[in-house]
Parts: sequence; structure tokens; C-alpha cells
Amino acid sequence: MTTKAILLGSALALGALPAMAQDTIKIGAIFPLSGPNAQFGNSSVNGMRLALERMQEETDGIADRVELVVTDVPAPGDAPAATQRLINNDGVVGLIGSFSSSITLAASEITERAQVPMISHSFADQITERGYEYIFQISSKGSAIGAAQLNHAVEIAEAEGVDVSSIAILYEDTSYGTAQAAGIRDAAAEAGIEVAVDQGYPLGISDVSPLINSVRRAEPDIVFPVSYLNDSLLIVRTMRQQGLSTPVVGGAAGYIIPAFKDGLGEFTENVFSVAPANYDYVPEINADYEEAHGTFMPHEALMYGAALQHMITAIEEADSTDPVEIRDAISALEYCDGFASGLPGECIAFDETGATTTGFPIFVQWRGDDIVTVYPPESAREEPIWATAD
Amino acid sequence: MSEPLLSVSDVTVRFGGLKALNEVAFTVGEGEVIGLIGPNGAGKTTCFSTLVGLNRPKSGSIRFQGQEMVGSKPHRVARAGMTKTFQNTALFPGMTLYDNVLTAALGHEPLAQARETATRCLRDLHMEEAGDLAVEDMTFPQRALGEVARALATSPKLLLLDEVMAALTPAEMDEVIATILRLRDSHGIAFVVVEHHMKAIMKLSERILVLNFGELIASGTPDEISSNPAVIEAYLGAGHDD
Amino acid sequence: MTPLVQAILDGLLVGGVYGVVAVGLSLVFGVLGIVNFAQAEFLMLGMYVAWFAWSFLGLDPMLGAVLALAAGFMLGYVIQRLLVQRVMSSDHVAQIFLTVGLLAVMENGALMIFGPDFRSVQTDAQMISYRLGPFFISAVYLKAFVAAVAISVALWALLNRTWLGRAIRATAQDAPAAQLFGINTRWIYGIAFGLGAALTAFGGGIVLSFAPAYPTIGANYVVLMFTVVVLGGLGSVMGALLGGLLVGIVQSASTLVLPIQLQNLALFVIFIAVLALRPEGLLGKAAK
Amino acid sequence: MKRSLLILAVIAIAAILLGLALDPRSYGVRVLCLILMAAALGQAWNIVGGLANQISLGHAAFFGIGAYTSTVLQVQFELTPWIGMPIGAVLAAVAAGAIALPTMRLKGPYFALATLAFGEICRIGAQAMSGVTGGPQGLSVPFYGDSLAMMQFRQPGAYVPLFAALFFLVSAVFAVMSHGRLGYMLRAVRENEEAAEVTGIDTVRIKLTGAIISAACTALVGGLFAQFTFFIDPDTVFSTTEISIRAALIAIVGGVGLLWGPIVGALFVVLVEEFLNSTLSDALPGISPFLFGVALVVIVIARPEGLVSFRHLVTDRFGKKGKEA
Repeated sequence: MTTKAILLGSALALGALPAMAQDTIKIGAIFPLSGPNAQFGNSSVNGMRLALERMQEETDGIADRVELVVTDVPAPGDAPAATQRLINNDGVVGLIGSFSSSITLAASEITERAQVPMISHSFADQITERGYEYIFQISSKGSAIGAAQLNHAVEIAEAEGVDVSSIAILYEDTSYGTAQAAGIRDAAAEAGIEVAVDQGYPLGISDVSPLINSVRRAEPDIVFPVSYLNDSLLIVRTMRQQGLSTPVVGGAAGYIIPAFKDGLGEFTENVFSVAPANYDYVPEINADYEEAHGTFMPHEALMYGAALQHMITAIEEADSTDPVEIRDAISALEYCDGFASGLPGECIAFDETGATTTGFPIFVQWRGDDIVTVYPPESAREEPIWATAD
Repeated sequence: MSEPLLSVSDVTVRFGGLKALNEVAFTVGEGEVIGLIGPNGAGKTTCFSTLVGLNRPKSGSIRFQGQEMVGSKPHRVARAGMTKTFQNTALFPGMTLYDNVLTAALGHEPLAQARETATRCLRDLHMEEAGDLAVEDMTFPQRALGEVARALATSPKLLLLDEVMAALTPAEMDEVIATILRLRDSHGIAFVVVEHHMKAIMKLSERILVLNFGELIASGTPDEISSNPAVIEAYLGAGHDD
Repeated sequence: MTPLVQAILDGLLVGGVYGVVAVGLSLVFGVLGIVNFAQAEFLMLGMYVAWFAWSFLGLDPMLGAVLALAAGFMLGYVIQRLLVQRVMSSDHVAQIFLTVGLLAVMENGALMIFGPDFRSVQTDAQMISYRLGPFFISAVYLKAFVAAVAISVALWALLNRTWLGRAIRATAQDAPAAQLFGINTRWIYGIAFGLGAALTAFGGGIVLSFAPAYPTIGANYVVLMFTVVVLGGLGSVMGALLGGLLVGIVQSASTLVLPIQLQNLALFVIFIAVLALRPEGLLGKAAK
Repeated sequence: MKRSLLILAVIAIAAILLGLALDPRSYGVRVLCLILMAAALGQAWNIVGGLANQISLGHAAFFGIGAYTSTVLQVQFELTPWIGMPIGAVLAAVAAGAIALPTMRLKGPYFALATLAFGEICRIGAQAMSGVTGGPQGLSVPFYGDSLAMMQFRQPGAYVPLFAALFFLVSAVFAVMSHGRLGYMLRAVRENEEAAEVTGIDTVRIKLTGAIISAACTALVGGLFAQFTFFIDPDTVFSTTEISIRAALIAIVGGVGLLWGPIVGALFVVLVEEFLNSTLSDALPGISPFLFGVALVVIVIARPEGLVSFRHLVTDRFGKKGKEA
């Protein structure tokens, strides 16, 4: 029983830690740094660290006082305690995160009740549709990304004289895949395009042959996979194996990270994907990132870097470390510098629900070791090439 | 004349291709004490297990108090009034002896009454002192008698005792024999006793059944059995050790 | 008809891989009586070994798998002698939770050492398939299948044709008796655990030929591995291989009638049904 | 038994007082809730895992059913969790009965694996039934601000009495069972099923009863968890590692089958985890779960019977006191 007394005592001590140091302003970052999404969490944090560094070098403002408190949240179940800890023990004035939508949803339940602002780049529509005031979403919603994945592809194809009458949707069955697939499905219905194959599959699938067999039998005009890396590689390879030349238009995640190239080599050439942002808007920042981490800057690094800079600027505007005032400043601010200039729309601003008013999904295409923004035309760096994988 | 307490007819048990019991038939009357003997591997323990429902016979019938028991689960058989002890003792480890006995009593009565039953059963076997012992700390003879106490707690009409005297001294053995006879007299419990110790069996039993290779080869009074050539043959042939 | 045959072909090929990955789990259970929740971490380890072999030595993952086999054996042997041996006589719960602890240590150890990056290989076989009339046979899965069969035959020969194999089987059946015959059973436990780890690590090398390595890849396989060994009969070596084929076929063929999303649902229902009706496994003792 | 209940009540009240002493929005108060929740979860598992020694690795099934039932009813019909949680407990009990029938004869690892598969079936099922559950995207508890009627509060401090009450309830169920008829019978079944049958215990019914009570308690914990975190998704509430294995872990680390086991286990597991997360999370990704794994390995090797050792308590406590109580 003595052990218990000691343990209980330390629980007390945890709660009684000093609130916050005077001079620094702490911003919390909750990301999956271990577990299955660790890669994405770590690159997001890399992006934020770079964004903070550059801001500290370039400006003389409040950025010098900002400290990033990073915490590992591998699963949504860990999010509430971590969020509460950051708010109450570390005294963060705002939060950034998290890669996965379910972690963001769980964390934002805490930030809402604690009245601390949080900026996220997760896709789920729900995030800003709960009527919450303290959560902001800098990327387009999953349904919009799904719709763009379909509509942009159809526009590009039809501009090349290719008729699209039937498609296949293959999606991993976690939150991200299901939400985005729903967007594609709805957009297809609206456009009067037949969805010939509509298959969810378990994340971690080890053989996608059954999926590709059904694609081969249905002969759709375009395949829309919404997948992470493992499944992306399997889908592209198995299609090649079976000699299927149906164009593949990826759904972000696995299709626009450096590891996609590592797994497929030359076969990535001209693969399309929808994307929330791309590094080719900000080559100079990307060069910094590449120097530090050896790969191009994935979109989550760019987005979260921008989110952090938006929050720091809002703190400066609010001229306060009161989370409620910071929240109002985030909501009012239109931020167009630094990392934000690398986002589609080249600015960050939010409507009253916290959803983005500036962001929109873009299309990228693999060219050599790089991915290049090709659509919509006003954002494109290069022309799209509608080529079937021969 | 009413039916005997237990009436076993043509019971055959197979394990794989092996016949463990072959058309075994016998009866046990109310309050009777019967010895069951036979060389090692003759099927005595199998016979007990089958009677209480742990094995299902291939064919035959086991009627207890006029009810067919074949196909009944062991707990139903126990509640009907027939239970057995385990040869290598199967008291519940991680419990005290008292709790073992109490648990058995709980099968058919509520806690308060069960406590009384448990205390009484331990007293019947002169084991009050051992009640607080954990099974792990009991000697083998204590465990064997503990088995009897636990079986008693189910309020049986017929108790099948499987070598409970194996490790006892002659004096202790006499005491157990006296206890069995006293229980028979006071509670009207019938017993079937498997024991290797011939003197004990002779002293205890009114009738003796002899099993060999799964077949009942003889039955009769102790005197008849000890002079039965088939029995002697079975024991000598199997190289008996007692 | 064609879709069904194709599904069975696909399932068979990937099922061979499941079999090899799971056979180590079954061996460890058969000999040591321990359900090793950390077994899939040896798959992850094998994938990393094979990846480094591919990346720095240019070895095909199938050859890298041989290196993985050796590394898996060494690590497995050490883990058994240092840690698992200490709970050999403990309760099942202690054993299970020792391996759960090992799982966390190995998975996160890999994250700390190798980082979170996905590491995949590129081989020619990944993009090729052979055509047999209307059927496709994927080269990479075919190679994986052949490697799986080869290692299975080698394992079978080891267990049945060598003194060591007999000692392992004797220990599995009755350790005290084996000891009486002069077998050092502690040493055999170490060897058997090492061998189990080695086989799963070898399977990892094969898996790398079609899937990227990352620290938590084991989690994708752990439940699948249990399903395989239970269907084949926990502890049965050849049963695990056949169980693997069966799981592959069920996963693949079930997609003809069920959404692919539910392929594992079908699998787990069969899994529970088999446990309930035939706990010795579909293939039972005959396969041992 | 009365003494055990009294100590439990004292612990629960002490927890509530501690909760009042802490800042109601603080992290410490949340950790307190997590400890109470973990103890209740471990205790619910302990009913089958400890008393009957059925090492279930599928309790997430019941946790998830509890969480989803009350939340779905709240989202769809604005039904208060005060009613929704008991309904969830009933549904979980039904599920427990359904899975107990085919699996109860299984022993040791076979039972563990069968229940693990059952948990996975429920997770996949919850993902697929998106019309009801919201599918993989999860379900948010509707925001009511502070509402006792809807069992919802802005500050974690307000949940301390709820968790303390739930902890007391589940622990009391365990204590009463453990000292009562059912407990003796479950232990008998655990130690030797054949002998239990032969002494007149209906082992099937006893196991079924234990499984149902355990599942119902687990579902209540799941329901309150949903109210506490406001967001659930299948991967979280049906998680094999985060719920099923964790429930078993809490009971086992503390001392399986013992009333005090899950309490000590919960303190240990939650405090070590939170300590590691709060101090090392920023240092090196993976270090805190790594060290947690190391701690688990060390405990299992040093004290395979749990922090509260089993054997001496059997004779010292249950044995002698059992008769007097």
C-alpha cells in the first residue's frame, strides 16, 4: 500500500506542475511519431521546425519567443490526455496537429472545451462541421478532395479528347480512404459517370490481386485508388503485371511521398495524384528541407509549417497570449507569407466554421524524381500529360 | 421390490479402437459397500469416470435411482447423488481445503448452509485442523481424505472412492474404514471402493467386483472372490504387486 | 469459373508466404508451449535485414532472406536464453505478456534505430506476370511461393532427417523424457525459438519483395499468423504451411462473394468455428 | 468481504476528494480519471480472466459495444447515456453469451486467440456498418456543454465522481462475486474443470454467467469512456492492443484474480505511461513505448505472478478470512 501512496502522490504532483514560464510562448504539436503513421507525423514536425527556424531568422517578432512542444500521439485514444497535458501542464496557447483525422477529432474535443485554438490539416469533413469554434482546418475537406480527384481527372482527360464514362474506386477502409472515396463517388454520380468498381479493402492488405482482377473485368476508363504507401505500390505493380494500361489517379497520401518513387522507380513517371499542396510553389523552402532531410518536402510538412506560421502571426496580431484572443486572431487573419505562399490559393484564411476559404485541391504529376503541379491551369507549373501507362 | 440404487447394464466404453470397458453390468443397493478390484489398467478408473458422466459409453445403460444417467453431464449426476473422488487427487489448488469442500457444497445449497455442510464434512473425516491448509501444503494422505470430504459435501447417495487409502499407514487405514462404515450407517451412503490394498477391501466390502481388461470377470463375497481361480489367474497373469 | 480458378491461384501463391511466416510461430508453440505475440517482429526484422542486403549489397530479397534467416536465428536464440527461458515454467499469462512486452520493445526499438521511413525494394519480378491461358501468375508471388516451398522442405528435412530434428521433436513431445535420453532441453528450447524466429525472418525477406519495410509492419501480420497456425493446428509445422495456403485461398476466394473489406471477417469467423469444432486444427495431428 | 467493500469505498471517496483538491481542468485530474477507468476495466476483465482464468484478449468487443451503443443512441435519439449505458451493457452481455458458447471449452492460448478474433470481428463489423456507427470516420458525442442529464461536462474534474462510482461498482461486483457462491465456483472451474463438474458444478452455466457479468461491466466502462473523450472510432474502442490486451495487462501486472490486482496494475500502467509520455515524448520517437515494453518484460520476469503476489494472499486472506466473513 505504500507504493500506492507514492504513486498517488506523484499523480498529484503531475497536476501541480508550474503553469508556464514567463518569456517563452509555447505551441503544442501532437502527431503520431511512433506507430503506423510515424513517418507522416515525423515529416509534419520536420516541416514545422523548419517553418519556425525560418521565421525566427527572417522576422524580429514574436517567433523568437515561440517554443514548439512536440508530443507523440500514435492513436486517437492517446490524444485527450496528451492534449490536456499540453494545455494545462505545458501551458501551450495553441495546438497544431494531427496527421490523422481521428486523432484530430479526438484532440479537438479537448481544445474546444478548454477554449484553446487548434489548427489542423486533417481531411475529415466532420472536423469543422461540428459547430466548434476553436478548430481550424487549412486543407480542403475530404469530400472536396475526392470530388477534385474525379473532376480534375475527367477535365484533363476530356481536354485530351478521352471520354470518361466509367471508373473504379479502390480505397483503404480507414477514415481517410472511406471519406475521400465518398467524395469521388458523389462527384461521379453528379457527373453521370458509372462507378464500375467500388471496393474498400483492409489497410495492410498483402495481395491486391482480387482488386485488380475486378478492375480488369470491369474495364473502367480511370482507376482512382485512395491508399497509403504499401497498398499504392501493390496496386500500381499488380496493374503493370497484368498489363493493364488504365490510367491511375492517386488520392494523395501514398502517391505523393518520396517513398512512392523508391518503391516504383521509373514506373512513377506521369502518375497523377490529387494533392492538398505541393512544394514546387516554394522551391527555396524546399531546398532547405531537402538539405536537412534528403528528400523533397512532402505536402504535410508544407501544410503544417504554414499552419504554425499562421498561428505565430496570429499571436503577434492579437498581441496577447490569451488563447481566446489568439483564436479570434487566427480566425480574422489572412496570412500569405512564408510557407503559406506555397499553398494553393497562396494564403491561409478561414470562414466562421474554421474551414479554409482559400485552399483548394490541386493535381500533381510525377516527373522524374519530382512531383509537379499540373492543374488547375491557374496553379499549374507545367502542362498535364494524359498518357496511359503503356 | 424397488430398483437398486445403481444399476449398470452392458456398458461398453471405447477409446479410439481400444475397448476400455466391455459390456460391464452390476448393481449397487442402498447403503451397500462394494469393492472394485483388478490389475492395473483393468478399467477401474474408467468405470468410475463413466458412471459419473465424464466418459460417454458407446452402449449400455446406467440407471441411478431409477433415472437414466447416460448422456447426463457430470454435474447432473452429482446432483442426482452420485460422485467420485480422483485417484491422483484433484482438489482445487490455490484454495484451502475448507474452500474446496465449501465449493462442492455450493453446488446444491446457498452459502450459509454450505458453510455448515463444509464444516460438518471435515469433522466427519476428522480433518477440522487441516481446513486452513492450502492444497499445496497438504500431505498426500490429507489430500486423498480431502477428496472424500469434498465428495461428501455434495450430499451423495453413492460415493465412488478411487484409491483414497493408497498412502495410508495400517492404523490410518483402519480409521478410514471405520469412517466409511459410519457414514454408511449414519447417512445411508452407498460406496464403491477401488483399492489395491486387499486387506482393506476384504474388511470393508460386502461384495467385490473384479475387472480385467475391461471385463467384469467375477463378483461375489470377499471369501468367494479370494478363492475364485479366474481372479487369481488375472492377478498372477498380470504380475500383481500386492 | 475463370475468376474462381484465378482467385485460388492468387490465394495459393500468397498463402505460401503466410505459411512460412507463420510456421515459426507454430514451431515455437509446439516445442516451448508459448504463444509468441512478438513473432511478427521477427518478420519486420527480416525485412530490414533483407532491405539492407538489397540496398548495400545489391542482393535480391530472396537472397537477403537467407541473411535474415541467420540474423533471426541469432536474435531468437539470445532472446530465448536470456528472457523466455525464465518464464518457461510460469503461467500462460506471464508468458503471453512477456512476449507482448517484447513486441513493444522490438517495434519501437526498430523505430529508434531505423527511423519511421518506408523502405522498399525494386525488382524486375515486381512488374512481370506469366500468362497461362486466361490466368495470370504474378512473378514476384511465384518466386515467393517457390522460396516458401523450398524452406519448408528444408525444415521438414531438418526435423525428420537429422539428430537435431529428432531432439527437437522429442523435446516437443515430452521434455522430461527427452532429458533422460541425454538431450539438453534448455539448449533445444533456445534452438527451437531461434529456428522459429529464423523462419519468420526469412518470411520477412520474402515479404519485402512485394511490401515496404517499416517499424510497425508486424502488426499487419500478427493476427493473420495466429489464424494460419490455428487453422493448421497450433504446434504443427506442416499444418502451418497448409494453413497458410488455406488462409490465402479463403482471403482471395471470399472476395468473389463478399466485399474485399470483409475478407478478414470471413477468415476470423472460420477461425473461431475451427477452434470451437476442431481445436486440434483442420489438419489435426496427421499433419504433425 | 465487508472489509473489502469498505476499503473500496474509502478508495473511491479518496479519489473523489483528490479530484476536488485538484484543478478541475488539469492534466492531473485527467490522469486520475484514466487510473480509475483503467482499474474498472482491469477489474471487469478480472472477473473472467482472474476468477475463471479465461485469458480473454477480446474484451474490446464489449468495450466497443458499450461505447457505440450509448453514443449512437445519444446521436440518433438524444437518449441520455444514463439509459444508453445500461442498454449497451445488455447488448454486450448478449454478445458475450453468443461468443462464450462456442469458445468456453477452449483452454489457455486457444481461448485467448478465439476471443482475439472475436474482437477483430467486432471491429471490422463496426467499420462496415457505417450506416449506424459512422464507419471508420468515427462518431462524435454531441456537444451539450455542462449537462448532468446528458452525462457531459466541460472539465475533466467533473468526471472524477462518475469514474470513481464506476470503479467502485465494478470492483464491488468483483468482490461480491469473489467471496460469494459464483466466485468459489468460478475458481473451482479455473483450477480443475472435471473435478468441478464431478462435484456438482454446472461449469457451462458458471462460465457463461461470469462472461456475461464481465462483458456488461466492460461495456459500462466503454460507455463512460465515450462520454469522457467525446469521440470514438472503431480502431480505438475495438482495439486489440489499446483495449483488449491493456485490460488483461492491468489485471496481470497487478496480480491476476485478486481484488487489489487491477487497482495496483492501473496505477502502475497509467502512471508509468503518462510519466514516460510527458517526459520523453519529445526526445526520441518510440522511446516511451519502448521503455514501457522494457518495464513489462522486467516485471514479468521478476514477478511472474504480478506486483501483488498471488500465493501468500490465498492463504493469508481468502483462506482464513473467508470462513469468518
